[in-house]
Amino acid sequence: MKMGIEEKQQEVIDEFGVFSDWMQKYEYIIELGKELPLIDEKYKTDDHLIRGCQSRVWLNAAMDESGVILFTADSDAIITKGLIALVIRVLSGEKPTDIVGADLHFVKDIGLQEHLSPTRSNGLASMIKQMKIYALAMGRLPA
Amino acid sequence: MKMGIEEKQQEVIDEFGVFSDWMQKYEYIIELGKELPLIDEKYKTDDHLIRGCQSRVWLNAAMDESGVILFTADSDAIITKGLIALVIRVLSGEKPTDIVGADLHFVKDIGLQEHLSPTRSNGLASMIKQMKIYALAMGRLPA
Amino acid sequence: MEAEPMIIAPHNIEQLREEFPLLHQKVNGSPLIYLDNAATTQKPLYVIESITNYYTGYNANIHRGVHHLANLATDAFEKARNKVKRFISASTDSEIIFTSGTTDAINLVAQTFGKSTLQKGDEILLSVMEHHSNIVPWQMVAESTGAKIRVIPITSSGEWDLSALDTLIGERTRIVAVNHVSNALGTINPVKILIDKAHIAGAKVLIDGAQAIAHIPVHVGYLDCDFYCFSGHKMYGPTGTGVLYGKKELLEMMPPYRGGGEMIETVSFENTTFNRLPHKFEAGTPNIEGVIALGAAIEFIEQLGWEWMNEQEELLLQAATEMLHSIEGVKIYGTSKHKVPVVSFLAEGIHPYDLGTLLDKQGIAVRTGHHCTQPLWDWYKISGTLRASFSVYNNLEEIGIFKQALLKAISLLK
Amino acid sequence: MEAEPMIIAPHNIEQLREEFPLLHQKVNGSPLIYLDNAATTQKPLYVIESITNYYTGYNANIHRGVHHLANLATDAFEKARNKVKRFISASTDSEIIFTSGTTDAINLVAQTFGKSTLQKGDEILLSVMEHHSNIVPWQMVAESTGAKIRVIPITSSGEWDLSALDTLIGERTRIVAVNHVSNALGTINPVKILIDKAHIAGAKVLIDGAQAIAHIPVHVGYLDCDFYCFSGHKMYGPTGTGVLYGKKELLEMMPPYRGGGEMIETVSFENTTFNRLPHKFEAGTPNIEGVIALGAAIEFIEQLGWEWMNEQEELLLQAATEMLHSIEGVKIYGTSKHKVPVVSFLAEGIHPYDLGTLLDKQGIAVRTGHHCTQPLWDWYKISGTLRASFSVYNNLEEIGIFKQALLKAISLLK
Ligand SMILES: Cc1ncc(COP(=O)(O)O)c(C=O)c1O
Ligand SMILES: Cc1ncc(COP(=O)(O)O)c(C=O)c1O
Repeated sequence: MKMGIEEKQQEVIDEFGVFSDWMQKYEYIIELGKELPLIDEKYKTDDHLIRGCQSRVWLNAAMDESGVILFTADSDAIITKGLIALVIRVLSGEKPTDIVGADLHFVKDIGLQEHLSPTRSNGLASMIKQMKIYALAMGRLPA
Repeated sequence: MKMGIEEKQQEVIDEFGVFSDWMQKYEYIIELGKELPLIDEKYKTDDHLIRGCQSRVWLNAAMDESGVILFTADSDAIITKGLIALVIRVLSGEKPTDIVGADLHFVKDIGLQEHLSPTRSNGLASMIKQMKIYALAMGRLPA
Repeated sequence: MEAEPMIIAPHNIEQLREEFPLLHQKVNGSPLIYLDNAATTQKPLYVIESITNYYTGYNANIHRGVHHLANLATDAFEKARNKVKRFISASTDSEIIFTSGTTDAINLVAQTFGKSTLQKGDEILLSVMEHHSNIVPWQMVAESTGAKIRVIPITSSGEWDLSALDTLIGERTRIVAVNHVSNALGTINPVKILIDKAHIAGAKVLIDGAQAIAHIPVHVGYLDCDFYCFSGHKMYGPTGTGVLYGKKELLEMMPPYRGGGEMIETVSFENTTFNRLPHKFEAGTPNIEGVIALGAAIEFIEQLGWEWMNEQEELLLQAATEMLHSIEGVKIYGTSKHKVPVVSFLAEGIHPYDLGTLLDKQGIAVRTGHHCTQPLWDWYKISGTLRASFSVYNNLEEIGIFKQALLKAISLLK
Repeated sequence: MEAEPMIIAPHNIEQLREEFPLLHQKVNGSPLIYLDNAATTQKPLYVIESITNYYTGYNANIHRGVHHLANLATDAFEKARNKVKRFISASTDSEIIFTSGTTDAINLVAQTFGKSTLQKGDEILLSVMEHHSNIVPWQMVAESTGAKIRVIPITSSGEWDLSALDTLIGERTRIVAVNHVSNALGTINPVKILIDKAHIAGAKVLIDGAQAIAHIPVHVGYLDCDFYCFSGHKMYGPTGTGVLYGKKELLEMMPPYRGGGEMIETVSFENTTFNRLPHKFEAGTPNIEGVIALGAAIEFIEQLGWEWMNEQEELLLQAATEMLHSIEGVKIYGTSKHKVPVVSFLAEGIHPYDLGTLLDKQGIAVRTGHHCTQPLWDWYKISGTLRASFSVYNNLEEIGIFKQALLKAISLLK
């Protein structure tokens, strides 16, 4: 059966539970960054760029026939890309209302809350905000 | 014999020597302020006003036949007026070169140095400066 | 720490005075009595320590930093913004612009909103009792745009003459800029009435809150003013800090003021784009230390609470007023029913400078002179006053000593 | 105290580090290594204590006060002005204007001198390596006056291409505004040559000294520049302070910038006259605390002395440069022979943000990104770098740890 946002967060938390120091965590994030399926080149435009980040982050959202949103994204910084991969894994494929309401506690739980500070300019917080805005807008479209 | 600037300063210092507290000193200064011969009304104009003071201070300088400078002054604040009276007593009737070179140590010696701070806006420091400027200018005139 | 808040502002004057180290000193041999609070307030330990903590713990330049200290400093800076927002009940953090003071904030509005909207013949409405900082910036923008300045008159008690408003506010009125509280008289002005009238006429309203912010609760949402300005140093905070509140839609449409780092999005020699609010108006490295300490000052005021503060201040105002009335020949300027604890006065036949000097000799700090409101004194046909202004840490005993000192000084000068 | 000066700045790195309490902390489990000094320096106790002393001892609003505290504060404030004057060898205190920072100072000149003298077709000359704070103010005044901006190119080592000067400086050149030291590259620019050439062409020159002031002796009389700007927070002083030096005859003829208290002589609704220099440009309550602490920072630097500082900083620069050269794939941007201790670099194939993040995890604070010099990076065709910038309190051991941390981070990211 398909996992919900909460289960997926738990899965991420479990995965990170095995790491004993920051290096192992970052090695894993960097690994994820390398794996992230790239966004379609045609979306790497200023329209899809998230403002105010040190690293550039492009995000695209599309709704499939079943009414869930599929996110793709990319970044020129690999750590940002790895973090994005985690967020996408948790939110992509979910219904707009679930995305809008999601509390992404996993970032804090795995000890990466520093990346969520709204004043930190790595783009993770801005990206999550943008994902929710997409979900809000798409939730209003006729399914 | 006529006293010089230094003797006059010493005289003022001696006079103040008898006072044991600020009240007696200020009583005396206020007394002096009441006595100061007023400046001729025609000199109470903006031209004779000294800038940047909380109380208004008017100053006039004239050279007599014997080549000494006579100062008259007035202020709307009586303490300022009393202080001015002391300075005039010391500098008026002296030769331009003596005035320019005068070191008015008496203000400090009688414990009123606070009124000499260039940043204090009571006009005493500005007035002394203006007196020296007059003396400098008049010293250059043909006697 | 969150659970049981530290007591930084005890509701007991003697204990409260312990929080202000500066008060405990002698001046010219007498214990200091500091009655120049409208010029600047003293600072509680909590505020002073917030500065020390910043410089010994997490000083760093803010925004765009990836390192730990930069993140701590940025968070603290932005938290202070949020405290200001809450303190004056703005709707979003983006409406809070940090400046170097009230004067800077008013100039910002005059040079951006004013300059870009005023046209020849348009009118700016001020009042007779404005501080120079709320006059000169408008004179400068009036001169460059051809706008005219009109002035709300006052009554002899030092209140706006509201009967004049209907002829003063008209279709050419674009900007109304007035103070919430007069620094020279203490009058609390009925700004809400003026704001509503101005809005009906289509004008925008700037409130100079420099003297209000430490004495009365300010709710910009309720007031519905378009801009509100104040300084940190008059509210137990540090010098070099100030706030401009502006309605978001106005701030959005205003051109930027200062150019530089932080306020840009991208820069090239061909094309520069500006950052979002509030950063668009905050060029260069801000007064990080100061803003964080301003946040601490707000916490201090919030812990004191308006109710307790207003009660204390009302007592002080009444006592000072009665005391001055009891001295023959003393006249108070500013006798409105609605006042903050400020008394401006003259003693008959005595120059304020003389009286101020003899008070200082007795350890009492008051301000003398024009208090940066020359047009007000021109109206009263005097050149200035003595002003005693009180804060919550002043007490009734000080007013008693103040009286004796005044009597002594007056007798010396008579 | 005058007889035997306190040692506030010992000539011994370990003792000197004791004067900087912030340095002694762990970040992410490792001892902090602070290499972001070009963004802002840390503050010695002597400076921090000057703030505490002010607020616990003699805080008051300055100028025009008759009371004791106001006189103490005014004297301290004006003494700080005199220290600045001496520090940069200006000719009179009136040439020293206090601002809230370099950005504020440059905007002041652009909006007063610039706006009042520039005409359509006139030229402003900048360089490719300017900080945004020395670009955007000129773009704004260019837009409002119709002046044009021209740009001095650089060589690949990050130095001005002086061969281009003769075609760039011409009879339409009115203002040349360049930095003394590049914050992004560390280059010490040959400003004297440029100033002389500009003067021959009849142009005025503003030097952005934000990055020079803590590293090299500045003598405005020798340089003969017309304006010189810097910030307190980059020279061991507090945030929210800055200085504009201007030649007196220019400052005299310039229109005022901000209007308000302090900068006026008399105010009436009909006619306002302005105060003398330097007050004409200092509207409102200044950052009194900050200015006094800036004075303390100057004393600190003077006690260290240029000779000792330059020796230490040269050692650090050499060691850092060699260290980076020894790592494969690392490229330094800015390789002039004349540099302050700043190294900007990239590791091949690695985004600066990633490297900066992993350095931070190891306790090392460097800056990443565009460092507010986007046009410079456009010229290099990169989007930014990592920048490690050193101060006198850094030591060679830190450079060793920095190397290990870099190697570890690079191996993780490869
Ligand atoms: C060369 C240069 N100019 C100007 C500035 C702006 O200084 P501030 O942000 O203190 O106004 C900086 C600081 O980053 C700088 O390095
Ligand atoms: C009513 C009023 N407006 C403006 C100001 C200017 O404030 P600042 O000097 O902090 O800019 C003051 C302070 O004296 C004031 O009392």
